[in-house]
Amino acid sequence: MKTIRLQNDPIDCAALIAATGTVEDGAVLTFIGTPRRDSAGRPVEHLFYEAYEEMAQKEMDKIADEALSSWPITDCLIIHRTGRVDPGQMSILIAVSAHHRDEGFAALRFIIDTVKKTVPIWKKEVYADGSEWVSDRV
Amino acid sequence: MKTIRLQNDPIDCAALIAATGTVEDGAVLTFIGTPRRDSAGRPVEHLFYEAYEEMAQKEMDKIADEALSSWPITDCLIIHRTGRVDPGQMSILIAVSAHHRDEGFAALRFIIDTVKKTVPIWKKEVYADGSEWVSDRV
Amino acid sequence: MKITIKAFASVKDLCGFSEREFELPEHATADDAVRRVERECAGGSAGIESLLLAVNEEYCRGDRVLAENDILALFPPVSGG
Amino acid sequence: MKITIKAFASVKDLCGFSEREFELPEHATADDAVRRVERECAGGSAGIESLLLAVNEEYCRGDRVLAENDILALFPPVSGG
Repeated sequence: MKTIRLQNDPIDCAALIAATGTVEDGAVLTFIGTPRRDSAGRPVEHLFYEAYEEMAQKEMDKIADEALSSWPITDCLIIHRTGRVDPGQMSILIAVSAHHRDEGFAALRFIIDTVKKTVPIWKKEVYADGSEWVSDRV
Repeated sequence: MKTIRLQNDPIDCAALIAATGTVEDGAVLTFIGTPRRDSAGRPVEHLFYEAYEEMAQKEMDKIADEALSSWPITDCLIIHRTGRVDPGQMSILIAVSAHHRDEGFAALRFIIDTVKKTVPIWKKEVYADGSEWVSDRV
Repeated sequence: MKITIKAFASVKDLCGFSEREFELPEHATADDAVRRVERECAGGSAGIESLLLAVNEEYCRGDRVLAENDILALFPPVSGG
Repeated sequence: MKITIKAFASVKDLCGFSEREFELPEHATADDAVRRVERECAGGSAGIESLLLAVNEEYCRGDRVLAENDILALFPPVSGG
């Protein structure tokens, strides 16, 4: 089972996690990305995420399929915000459910690392006096 | 910062995650444990968690302190249910927040592994026709 | 000397108490206390094999020497999470 | 032949368009298209250096031969998450 989505609206973490295979499985692991409040000392007012939507959706689908076929996980969720995201809000939520946590950790790690490498989404930091595309990855 | 708690009431995952260092940090990683619906083919009606409460609280505190001093994480949350827990409910929620996800993954992994080894809490599976203490760990 | 023994989970079921006071000789160890519980409450040693021990809420080994008013906890391997 | 070029993020800012049609010779490659965009829109090659390419929503290399109606996307290294 998988749920893959780009959305403009805030991420409803509780509902999504509750829907992630909690009944069948022993462990749900999640990664939540949140914009930082400052960038090298410069206060960030908000972020703006631009996506190549059709391709981003396809790439996230591929990542989920690869995770589901590489580890015995039963559920995989990837939700990424687009548009304006304020500090304190979530920019991305990834969740996997697995009977055993080893597999859950490995799959979650693969998913977030690969999302940050291949999914065509770009982040712009907006400051009081300008804005800048973020290029160097954590 | 840390929040360590044993509680009888259901875990409000959304509120807890929202309170976990989301404003300052780049990544929040969570582990959610959920009782399985069956145990070697035998349907589990619910679980019952017994804790040596004073000592469990101390051991969870120690684990959080060790995680906070071993990795540059800024927040650490460990909430464990006691008493009756139904399938589909969370038995444990662990969350850490970190500027960088490597550190978050390592700390989260350490915490869940150590909780399962050292915190004096025991799980009893209750079936339609009896119950059994769970001893072998996943 | 007087000590309190607490028992949890399957060990509690086996011993038939969750908390009880025992009178032990000076310098008795945790192992001495366990043997006493096995003899008096658990009908022999079977069943308390992979027992874990804690004194005053800290893990300890069987050779730990007990003191007046210590709280000794006996429990099986933990299974939380 | 006619192809559509899409540009994203900093590359879009540099090129001044998010989507535009271009007329290219048969057998033109993705690299040929990039050089055309650099010349016409970006005032030279500086700035589109670590460019990523995709044709019809799949990553490709610069030597990819384009076909009529292809959609070529030009964008900087991704920074989502």
